[in-house]
Amino acid sequence: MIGLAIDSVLALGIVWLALQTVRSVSMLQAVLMFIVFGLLMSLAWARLHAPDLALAEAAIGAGITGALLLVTWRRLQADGHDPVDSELPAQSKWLTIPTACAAALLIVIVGWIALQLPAVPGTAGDLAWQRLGEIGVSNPVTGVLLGFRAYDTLMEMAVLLAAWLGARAVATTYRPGALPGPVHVEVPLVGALLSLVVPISILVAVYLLQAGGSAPGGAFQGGAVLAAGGVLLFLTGRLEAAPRTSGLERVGLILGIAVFSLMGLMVMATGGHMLALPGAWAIYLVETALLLSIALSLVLLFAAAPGLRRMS
Amino acid sequence: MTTEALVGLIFLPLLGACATVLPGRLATRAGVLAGLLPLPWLLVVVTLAVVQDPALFVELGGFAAPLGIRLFADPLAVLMLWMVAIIGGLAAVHAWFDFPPDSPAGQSFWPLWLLLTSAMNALFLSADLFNLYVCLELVTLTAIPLIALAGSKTSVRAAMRYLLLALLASLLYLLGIALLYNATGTLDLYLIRTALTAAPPAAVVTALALISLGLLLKGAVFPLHVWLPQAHASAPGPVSAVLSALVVKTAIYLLYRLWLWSVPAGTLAAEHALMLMALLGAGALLYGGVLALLQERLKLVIAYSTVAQLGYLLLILPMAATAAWPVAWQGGLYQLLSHGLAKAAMFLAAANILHALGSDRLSHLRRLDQRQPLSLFTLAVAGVSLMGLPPSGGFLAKWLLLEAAWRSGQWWLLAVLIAGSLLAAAYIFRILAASLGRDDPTEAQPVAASRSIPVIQDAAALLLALLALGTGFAAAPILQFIEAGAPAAWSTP
Amino acid sequence: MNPSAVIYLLTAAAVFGIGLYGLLQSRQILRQLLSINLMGGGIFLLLITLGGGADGRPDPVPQAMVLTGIVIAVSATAFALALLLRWHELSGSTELDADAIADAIADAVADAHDD
Amino acid sequence: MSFGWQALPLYVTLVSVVTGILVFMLGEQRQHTRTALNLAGAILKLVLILIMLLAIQAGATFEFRLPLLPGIDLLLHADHLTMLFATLSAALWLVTTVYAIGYLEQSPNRARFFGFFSLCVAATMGVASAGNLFTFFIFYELLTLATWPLVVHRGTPEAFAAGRVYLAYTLAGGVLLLIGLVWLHTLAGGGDFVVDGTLAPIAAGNENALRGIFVLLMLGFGVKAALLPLHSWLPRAMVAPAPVSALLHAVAVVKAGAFGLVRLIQDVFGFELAASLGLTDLLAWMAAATIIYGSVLALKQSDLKRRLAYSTVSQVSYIALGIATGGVLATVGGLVHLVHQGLTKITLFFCAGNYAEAYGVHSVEELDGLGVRMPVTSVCFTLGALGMIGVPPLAGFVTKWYLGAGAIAAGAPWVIVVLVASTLLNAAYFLPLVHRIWFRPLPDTMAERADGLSRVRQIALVGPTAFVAITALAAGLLAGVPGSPLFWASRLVGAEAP
Repeated sequence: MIGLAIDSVLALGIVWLALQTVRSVSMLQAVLMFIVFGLLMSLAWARLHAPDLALAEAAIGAGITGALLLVTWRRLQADGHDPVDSELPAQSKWLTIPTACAAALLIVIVGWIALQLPAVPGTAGDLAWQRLGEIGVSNPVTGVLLGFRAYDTLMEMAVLLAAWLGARAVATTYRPGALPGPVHVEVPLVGALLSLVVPISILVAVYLLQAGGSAPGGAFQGGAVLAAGGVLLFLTGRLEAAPRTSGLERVGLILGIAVFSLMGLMVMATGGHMLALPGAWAIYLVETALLLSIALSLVLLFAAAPGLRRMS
Repeated sequence: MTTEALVGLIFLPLLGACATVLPGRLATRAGVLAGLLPLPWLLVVVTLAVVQDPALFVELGGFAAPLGIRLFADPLAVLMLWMVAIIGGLAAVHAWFDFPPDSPAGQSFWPLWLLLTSAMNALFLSADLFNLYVCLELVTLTAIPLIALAGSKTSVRAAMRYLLLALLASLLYLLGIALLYNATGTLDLYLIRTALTAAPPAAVVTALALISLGLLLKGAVFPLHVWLPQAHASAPGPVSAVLSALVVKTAIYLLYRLWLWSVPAGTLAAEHALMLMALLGAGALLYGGVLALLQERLKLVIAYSTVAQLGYLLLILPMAATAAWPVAWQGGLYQLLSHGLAKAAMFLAAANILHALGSDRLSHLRRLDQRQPLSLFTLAVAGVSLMGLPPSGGFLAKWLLLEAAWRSGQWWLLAVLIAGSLLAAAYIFRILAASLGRDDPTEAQPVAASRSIPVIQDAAALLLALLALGTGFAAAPILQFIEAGAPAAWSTP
Repeated sequence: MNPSAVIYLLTAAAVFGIGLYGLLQSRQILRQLLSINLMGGGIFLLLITLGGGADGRPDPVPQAMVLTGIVIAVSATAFALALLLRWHELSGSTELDADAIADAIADAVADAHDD
Repeated sequence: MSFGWQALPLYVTLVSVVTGILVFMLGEQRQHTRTALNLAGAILKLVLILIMLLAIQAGATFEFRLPLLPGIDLLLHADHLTMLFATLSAALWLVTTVYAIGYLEQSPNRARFFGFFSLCVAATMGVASAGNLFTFFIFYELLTLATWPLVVHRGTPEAFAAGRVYLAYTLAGGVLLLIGLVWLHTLAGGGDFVVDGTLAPIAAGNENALRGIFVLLMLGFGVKAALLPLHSWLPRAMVAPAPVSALLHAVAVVKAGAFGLVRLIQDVFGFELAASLGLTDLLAWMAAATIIYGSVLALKQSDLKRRLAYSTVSQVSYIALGIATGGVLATVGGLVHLVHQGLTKITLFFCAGNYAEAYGVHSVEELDGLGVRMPVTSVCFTLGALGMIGVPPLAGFVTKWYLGAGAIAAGAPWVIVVLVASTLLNAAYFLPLVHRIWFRPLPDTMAERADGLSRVRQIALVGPTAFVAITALAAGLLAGVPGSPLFWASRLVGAEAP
């Protein structure tokens, strides 16, 4: 009963925040609402027995996305104006609400039907539970991500790389040297705080990585936490934008894909199946590489710069 | 060998992309060459294997579907892969000069290009609906920055609009997948066929509708094409070529897979869905054709022509329920092939013209036969294929489509096909007429002399046009190859 | 049927619908991106709810799919924001004008003159 | 598929393609190389065709077959009809090339002109040697493509307007043809051209389908053959340079259409079947109407080239009329007119070009007294005009004689009426021209002008004119001699018709 009450409050909160996100006149408020929305979603994931998602949503969905949105908002209103929606022609306004309602209704109906269905036997999920032992980890989500559907994870890393490449390409097209200015404000105690937070974020990341095998966690959550540390260093001016991507950064960006693919290819070359990781050690090795690439990509995307360097 | 070749088609460009990111002067060149050059050789291996067995599966990680993800190669997939290798390859040759690997522009261009190649290969080989979602996103997120690389305001605007709509389309697709997985417990494109008959029709129909809507949006099918013309017209030449010849086709390809492979024949009101899509195709053909006729810039004419020509690919769908299906299928795929080659040739030629003349406005093209003879020749030869005049691949495609329409008794299709071809003739000849025009004596100064462009760039465009022409003579083996993997016609109840 | 599942189903539908509304009614690119992310959130929620999340024995496949989806969403958003900044830099605007066709023609004319 | 000696029709076609492509590649400046190349190509082609002629006499057969689609081949072969048309076009190409070199001296875009000129002849060759309707269609459409740049060659707004009209008609005709072909293919498959056709066995029960197919194909060919009411592109296309007009009217385009009609009746349907379905009557009436209508309109034209164009509209339909009337004599008349009309009409167009180049003469009134100034051209023009009218013993008379005799033999005496009316009309629009040239005084303005043609151009222009005029004369005078067009046409019918 208490659970139901929590769910109800959570659901109402989520819907309200979503509404605020699209209805707030102030764009800053909309972004902030979206970040809180992400945090509530992360609670919802926890309630839905998806702790991996709860961690990922908090770190990536709310954390990194929120930071990206905020910093973009900041850069957009350089002239001091919060971008505000101009009035739409009446005609299109008339159509939006019925369209949205119809879409929501459709989902409710279909979902309702789906919920009442008897469980389909032999789904991919059932098989994943049954054959988890073959992977060498006990967290089924990690098993799916790095085992049964490892290929998805690899292509997803390629998506992340593409996003960074794309962001770099559009940011620096034909205007080398133009870099975003620093966004930080130095406040007393920041140094002390940082010297605490950054090591903690590294620790947490490592913990999440190794826990991923048996408990909630993994490369994505760990990578996001590590990225959060990097974002802090950037925001507080410990790191600044560099005009070029350094060699180390280049290696770091592709490390995840390269280690993952080469491991897979090696297995195939030695008579195994493509991407069949040979045991837990291989999973951890690949996950470490993924974590580093994820963290680095996210920090660089946040900084909107080709590279980073220590503040001189 | 076959497994290795299939895997290589995806992973070589992927690792090549990684290499191009690495530091060092040689890394970019090495990455590009290693990522692209071996593809045709791998394809030869795959093609030979598919000739033997027209339905090749490779289980990644050794996990059988529905648990694992499978790669699937059949004649349709191989045809698409060849198009990626040939069109993408020649466009890359063209791009080598505009985006030299050592330059900052090249540093931005080549990793994205290789990732796009890898993503398209992966997409054409994937047998898993969710993996296809990831592939679609990878295609989108590599294609759009490539558009924006043109750097102009128009191109960034077009990229932004394309991105928003593509993300929306992906979400619709994902929502459909979510419903389908729930209803069937599998994500495998080929296993889902049997599961779908047992699933609740309401959920499945909604899911199919959402997926199709998403794909129609990504495939710029009329009336969801609004993002395409500016995006394709404002991108750098080789990118335009690949966008029009390959990237939009990924969505059409998935529509084929979904409706002709995954949906059990003749169920779930599929005839109506296919007819609806064919009507959209007819609309695209006519609307795109008329709009192409009204454009004042060469690249926009070509881009609207893409909107129109995509229509043919949907027109064949209702014939799945008729006896004319084998001919219709051959015609559709031949159109896919010949349009890809011709359209890529036209975009590359248009890029050369834009480079050489500094403008691609039709009114600035006069005396093109003296200023850019090879580009004009390319436009003309590719145009012949596009209008479906003989001798060209486009002609054979249209012949097959007409024959199928006739045999299936779909007279409205016949009329649409003819009208589409005549519109194409009108906008192509409009370009040619503009190119043969004289200097206007009343104008103060004659058009500027042209800048010279590398002969290889001309050659790449011309070669594609000649290939479009050449497919007019090489149909027999290609059609025989396609025939082996054609989806079965629905037995009419 | 688990009542929690119904609650989350309704939530998912509402969030998707609100996202769609936001996408359609706003012309601010930033807001449209927020809306797209909301829609994604709604879909993820639906996927997990239908995947038995409320019943205690969750299906790991949808969870993995959503995890992948979240990473893809952040990637796409990050690139979209970079593109938005570029657009802002070029046009001084944070929206894609409704009258894009007229603008495109103006652009085309301007380009032709530049050349 | 064999690429050996058997494939000679392919090579004859390719000679012109290669010439065209090389001319494109040479560029504008290298005039002498281009001239040499053009002449070499034309001569080589003529030689190859003569070799083929001799070989066929000796019993050789030629065939090149390339499968294009399941059940559809690209087939090039050489039967007697092929040789009739091929020899005509190869010979006239050579002559027209010489003429064009002189005509276009100093004018811009010659590389483009000669390139497409060659491609145009290649397409004509393909039309001539096509062994089935599908192949015929391919080259027929190629002909459209290759002639369009020639029609718009001058690049003026009028030229582009004419080009648009030309395309609208020919592409629409192509569409009709394509639909007819698809229909025929689904009904009967892609049969080769065989004397008397291949359709008789499937005719029972399919009469209306066959009628529909015939009408579609007839209209498709009728556009290029300028059958009423599909003719009006032809007079407009007169904006093209004179050699183009000459070639369009005498050899390539209108003849391709007429040739298509011949193939359609003789080698696809077979005369018997077409007649039994009432289709030959339809064609005969259309042809008759075109003959009269074209002549009447020619009478009204004051522009010399337009008058000649309407004359073509009228004269080309003699071919269709002869074929549609049927019987040995009328068929011979129709076929021989393919050659006679070609020779005569090219003479007249060359003359018109000469007048225009030398003195800027475009309208009929300006011809007054030019016989003194340009005697050779004027004699040629007179011969051509009389030949067209059908004054014995010139070529036109031979045609009309056979047509008339054939009509009586075939029981269609109304054809005689058409012939007589047409002859009177021909006389009415040609004799005044001859009268003006020889019997009107040269206007004073003209008398003061110096000779309009340079020496070189005089040779290049008047030489070919005289040559074709003499050939036309010979075709009529020596019609009874072995080797004449009449001889060939008779052999064709006698050897192959039942």
